[in-house]
Amino acid sequence: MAELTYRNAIARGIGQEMERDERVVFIGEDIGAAGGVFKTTVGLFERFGPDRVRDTPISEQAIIGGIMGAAMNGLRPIGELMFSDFVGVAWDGIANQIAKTRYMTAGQVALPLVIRTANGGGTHFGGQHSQSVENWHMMIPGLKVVAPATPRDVVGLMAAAVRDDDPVIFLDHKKLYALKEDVPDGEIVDVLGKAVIRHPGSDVTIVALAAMVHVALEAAGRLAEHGVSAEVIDLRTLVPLDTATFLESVSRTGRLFTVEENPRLCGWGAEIASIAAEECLWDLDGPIVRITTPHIPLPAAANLEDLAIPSAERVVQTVLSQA
Amino acid sequence: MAELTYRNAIARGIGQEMERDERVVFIGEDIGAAGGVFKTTVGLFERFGPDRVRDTPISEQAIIGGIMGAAMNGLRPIGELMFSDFVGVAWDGIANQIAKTRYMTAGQVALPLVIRTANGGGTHFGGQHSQSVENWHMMIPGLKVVAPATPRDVVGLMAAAVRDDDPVIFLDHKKLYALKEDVPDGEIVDVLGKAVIRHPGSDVTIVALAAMVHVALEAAGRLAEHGVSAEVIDLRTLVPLDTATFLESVSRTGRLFTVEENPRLCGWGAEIASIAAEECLWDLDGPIVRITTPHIPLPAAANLEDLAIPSAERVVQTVLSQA
Amino acid sequence: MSPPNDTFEITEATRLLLYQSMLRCRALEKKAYDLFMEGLVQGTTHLGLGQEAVAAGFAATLRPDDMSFATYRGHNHMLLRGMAMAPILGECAARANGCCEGKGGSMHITEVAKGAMGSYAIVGAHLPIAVGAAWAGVVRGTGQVSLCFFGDGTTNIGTFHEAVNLAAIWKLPVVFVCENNLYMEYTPISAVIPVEYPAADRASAYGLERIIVDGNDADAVYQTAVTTVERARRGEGPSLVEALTYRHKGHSRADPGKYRPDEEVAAWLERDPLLVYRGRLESLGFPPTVLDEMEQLARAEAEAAADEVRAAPLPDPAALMTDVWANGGSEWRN
Amino acid sequence: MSPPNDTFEITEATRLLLYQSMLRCRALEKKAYDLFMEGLVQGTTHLGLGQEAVAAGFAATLRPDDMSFATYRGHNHMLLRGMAMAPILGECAARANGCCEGKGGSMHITEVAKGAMGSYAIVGAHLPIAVGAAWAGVVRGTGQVSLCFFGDGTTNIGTFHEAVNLAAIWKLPVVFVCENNLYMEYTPISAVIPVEYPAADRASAYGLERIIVDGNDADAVYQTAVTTVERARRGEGPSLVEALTYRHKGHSRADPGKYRPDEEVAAWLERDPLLVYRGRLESLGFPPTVLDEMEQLARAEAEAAADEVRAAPLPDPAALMTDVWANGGSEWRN
Ligand SMILES: Cc1ncc(C[n+]2csc(CCOP(=O)(O)OP(=O)(O)O)c2C)c(N)n1
Ligand SMILES: Cc1ncc(C[n+]2csc(CCOP(=O)(O)OP(=O)(O)O)c2C)c(N)n1
Ligand SMILES: [Mg+2]
Ligand SMILES: [Mg+2]
Repeated sequence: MAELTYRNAIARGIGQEMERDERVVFIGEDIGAAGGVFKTTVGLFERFGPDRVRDTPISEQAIIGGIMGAAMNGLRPIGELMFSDFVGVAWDGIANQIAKTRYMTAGQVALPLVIRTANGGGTHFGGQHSQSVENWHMMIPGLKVVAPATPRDVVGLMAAAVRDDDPVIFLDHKKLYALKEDVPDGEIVDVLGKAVIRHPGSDVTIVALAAMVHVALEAAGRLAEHGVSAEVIDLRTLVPLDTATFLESVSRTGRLFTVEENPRLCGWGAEIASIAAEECLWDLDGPIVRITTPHIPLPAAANLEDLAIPSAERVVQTVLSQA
Repeated sequence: MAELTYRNAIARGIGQEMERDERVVFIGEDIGAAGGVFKTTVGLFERFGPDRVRDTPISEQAIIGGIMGAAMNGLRPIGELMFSDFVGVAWDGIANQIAKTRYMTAGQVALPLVIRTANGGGTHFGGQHSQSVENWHMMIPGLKVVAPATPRDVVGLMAAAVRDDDPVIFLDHKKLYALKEDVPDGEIVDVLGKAVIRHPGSDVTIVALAAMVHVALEAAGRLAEHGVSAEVIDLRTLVPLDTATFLESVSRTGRLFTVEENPRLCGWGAEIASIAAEECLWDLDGPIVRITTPHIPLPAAANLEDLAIPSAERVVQTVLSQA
Repeated sequence: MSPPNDTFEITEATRLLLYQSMLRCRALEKKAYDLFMEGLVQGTTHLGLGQEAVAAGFAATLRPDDMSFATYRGHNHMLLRGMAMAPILGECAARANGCCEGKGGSMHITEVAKGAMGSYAIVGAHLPIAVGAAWAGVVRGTGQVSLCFFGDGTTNIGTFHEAVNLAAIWKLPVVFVCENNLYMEYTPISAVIPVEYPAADRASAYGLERIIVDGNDADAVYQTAVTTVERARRGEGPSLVEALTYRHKGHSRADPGKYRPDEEVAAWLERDPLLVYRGRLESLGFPPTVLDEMEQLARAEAEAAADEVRAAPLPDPAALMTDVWANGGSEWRN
Repeated sequence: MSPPNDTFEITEATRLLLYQSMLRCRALEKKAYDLFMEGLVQGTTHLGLGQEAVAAGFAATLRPDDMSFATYRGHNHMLLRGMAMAPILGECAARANGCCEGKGGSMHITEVAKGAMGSYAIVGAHLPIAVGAAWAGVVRGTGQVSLCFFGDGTTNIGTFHEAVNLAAIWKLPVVFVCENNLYMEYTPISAVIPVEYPAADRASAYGLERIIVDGNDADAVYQTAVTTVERARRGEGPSLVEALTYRHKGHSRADPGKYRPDEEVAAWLERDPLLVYRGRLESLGFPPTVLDEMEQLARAEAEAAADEVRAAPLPDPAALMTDVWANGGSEWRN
């Protein structure tokens, strides 16, 4: 057991899997000698060498197409896109090729690959380097979507992603890179599709993901001071989606809130809300409320960005206003 | 007043606007001399010439970037992507550049442009030529999204899209090309953001879009035979979204169903459901039910595709099972 | 145009193989055409009639574990990797006997076990995929070569540039084959490129040799294929080949091809690769009766396959919800 | 490298303008650097220190209605279109006085009214945009030229290929300027291209001339700029220019640039475009006192701008919800 940052957990998770299985390879821009522009991949190049850890040109379509082809021919590649906003440049490869090919070939083509990318805002990089794009992927049948909230989960979910025989989008959150926690030594392997209750509660259910888990936890702490007992659920993966955990929670609390970093329309929060509105409507004691970034691009200015992304204060006020 | 097909309405709508405003230009693959691969743009090249109606190489990123640049320099361009699935190839241009640039430049950059594309399934073209991608765009702040259900609306909403000073995604539906109706002569201009009640009813509200409007209408007819009075709302545009019309309807009927061609997760149906679950929960007499394509890529085989996309029969059975 | 490489002789057996391959392609696609006419094909289809020499010449050089990637116009390439005709025609007709059980459709003919790594419906998408597959072969030390076929129009899309560049810098065993049939869908390629040869005139941008071959001459294609495939196999990196050819029909089922001048079509029909090759074989002394018999066999093979398709059931409705995931299913929730 | 075009003389006034332009760029970006050090810049920033000659040489040839498109490393290009320093530094610091009111940030310096058509943060995105803007100029008959600046690494992304091709076939008035500073972020360009010159060695793929210029020599850049911009203005189509240069600092704020050999850095610092040009001006007899004074003025301008930024308020919180739409607002529902 030693303290590990979320940032270092990324290299640890990838390293754990590359050590175990020589079919695991890793490509991307500046991931090798440079150790990644966020220093999330430091040491991998030295450990596994240029055949397995490889810098690419600035050619995102080739990275994504490349890992797809590599997965078709016996490897289990991980491809990095430096910022998650850049999935836009390679979206055909992700949404039309990788996601659909197994189905369209009636199961002939296996694509055990991981697309890893730095997601999320709060770092004042402006509208094209700060997006949360987990919804873009959740919307596409054939993709699994993972977004860890803690260093330990980074390692365990990375292992699960690499071992999964389907394409997995692994979204680590830039804002969390400096987050530390004690993480057990040795191999850590999770399963995809298991949410966890990070904070038990009985009055309201708050469902969150990635950086928003910490916002929700802070809010839960403050809500307790107001006499509201909030249960905080960390979804951890969007596909597969652990509906049982939040439905069960809502059936106990009667109130559902989602805290989502994404712009408002058509997000995972809407999906959760819709599932609840169909499947546990009679358990609800009040409206389902989504707390999201407004439906705007993210501004660069720190004060504006802070206003845009849901804060603990906003969660607290929203929950209290509904009480 | 003369009969007009949905297919011909596209050229009529574009022609109406090009006639009126010489800043309107139109580019895309095979749209010129060939009149479009679906014959939706026949005659425009002859009428407006190669300066204003222009065939491009197979370079979707250049088409999308090109219309953005043209809009920045005084034109009001329409860019065609042959099939809506191909937005994936140009997604950075659409989602990161076109959608965000006005905001990121604090309003300096005006982008009065239209992206027109053949959307939707039911034509047995397989998973990469049949998608409904309106949700992909609804999710992105800064884009307006239009999806007409009738020939008249094609003309009127095309005019509204071209005249709008914001980027508009105009999704005409391949399955409707042969649909005919009597359409008034002369200029037709609609406004964006107005839903219409296509069939009034009092027991349940069914919200639909584009091809699904016709499915919903057929279902409403059959439901009437079962004694269920269904109100069918055609959203017409997703952004801006006419929430007032469906919320008012639900407040009367107490039941909300959405009929959506898209794969299940995070669609406009989820957005509608979430808005209702937050804003008119107490009006609901039962769960909100989304009827969608399952969360799968679309299969090519006609019998499978027909099973996948919501049918009138499925709508009828779903509504009856909830009654 | 580079003269056919005549540093080696083409054997009789190879010649017969090339001819047989072309005959089989021709028979297959004519039968696909017949099946539309019978109303059995509901979606679209893109035929390579007239382009058979390219498919035949390259296929003849491949090892079973080599990997071929093609476009929607990929029936011939996939067939010649060893696929049977019935699963190809069955997929065009989206029947249960199709190679993708009817879920892919005519644009996605695939049989991975045979190295028929798929037909891709979005222009340019498969170029980087072919590159990645080649890279995996290098990492795994398999000696495989990746073959990537695409059209003239594809040279203008971004993935072309990214993929060829990546293959070049990583010296990967990929042979990129541009089948220049002079047209995209309806628009002539000459209207949208600033050079004469869409692929060959761009080769130098990737440090590659300029290679143009008569794509209607199976021998010329074969010789180019041997050279470039061997080069790839030796680890000397990719090649970009431009094969000049012509499609006899319109772009797809919906297109009668009226935008092409009659004389142009007539001139190319005279250079039909099957006619050209038949003439060559006869002048080399191959007996016409043998050649006729080969043609009969190809037709019979196609007819038998068509019968299988006609008899094949529609896909099982249960197939709708299978094979999204590796576990065989499509569940996204617990 | 092409020799500087000496078919025309560079006037004294132009020489002073070029030097002044470079001094102002240098002063601006040093000040941007200072502002980080003071903690006023919260996001990232990418400086063009060392690359000023490219910006100066091209800007000196433009008409007010010409349009310049640059990358995140675009402060210099935008400044020299006539932007004031304070809105640039203000945007780097995301203050209310920024040219985008703090909503864009350092990577998006823009002032459309001045032809400073923007700085683009996603590699390659602006190339087709610049092409489209040029096309609109042609349709409208304005005679405008579109200038598009980007880095060596950008030549490997798909939009480069699509955009240059489109400009070439439509003979559009675009000058593509690749500032080859030898590195992408951390990786040297030589590691990821199969040719020597990432842009110039690809020009022929678009039927364009191979143009390489010493990007640290403002005169050479200016002469190339005059030639290529005039060519565009005459309707003779685009050019693709490769300017060889070097960034003095790391890629961005976070990068100390340690991956570059010390000797390489030292050699390029000796060829600092400002040193080179100062030397030339002195040898041509321009009095050092005048040159010193120009330098003082540039520094004073930057210092005054920095003071404005230090005094500027944060963006008004209300700005969060404005300017998504042309109506000034952000409502997506009725
Ligand atoms: C990205 C993309 N854009 C457009 C299309 C539509 N389309 C299909 S085939 C085709 C023409 C392709 O021409 P070429 O590459 O020459 O191949 P050919 O069909 O002649 O074999 C076009 C434009 C597509 N499938 N994908
Ligand atoms: C599509 C995309 N991929 C990657 C990046 C991250 N990135 C920003 S700048 C840069 C290097 C660009 O190198 P070059 O084109 O040489 O320009 P320079 O920074 O040297 O001026 C990279 C990889 C990006 N912004 N966009
Ligand atoms: Mg072609
Ligand atoms: Mg560079």
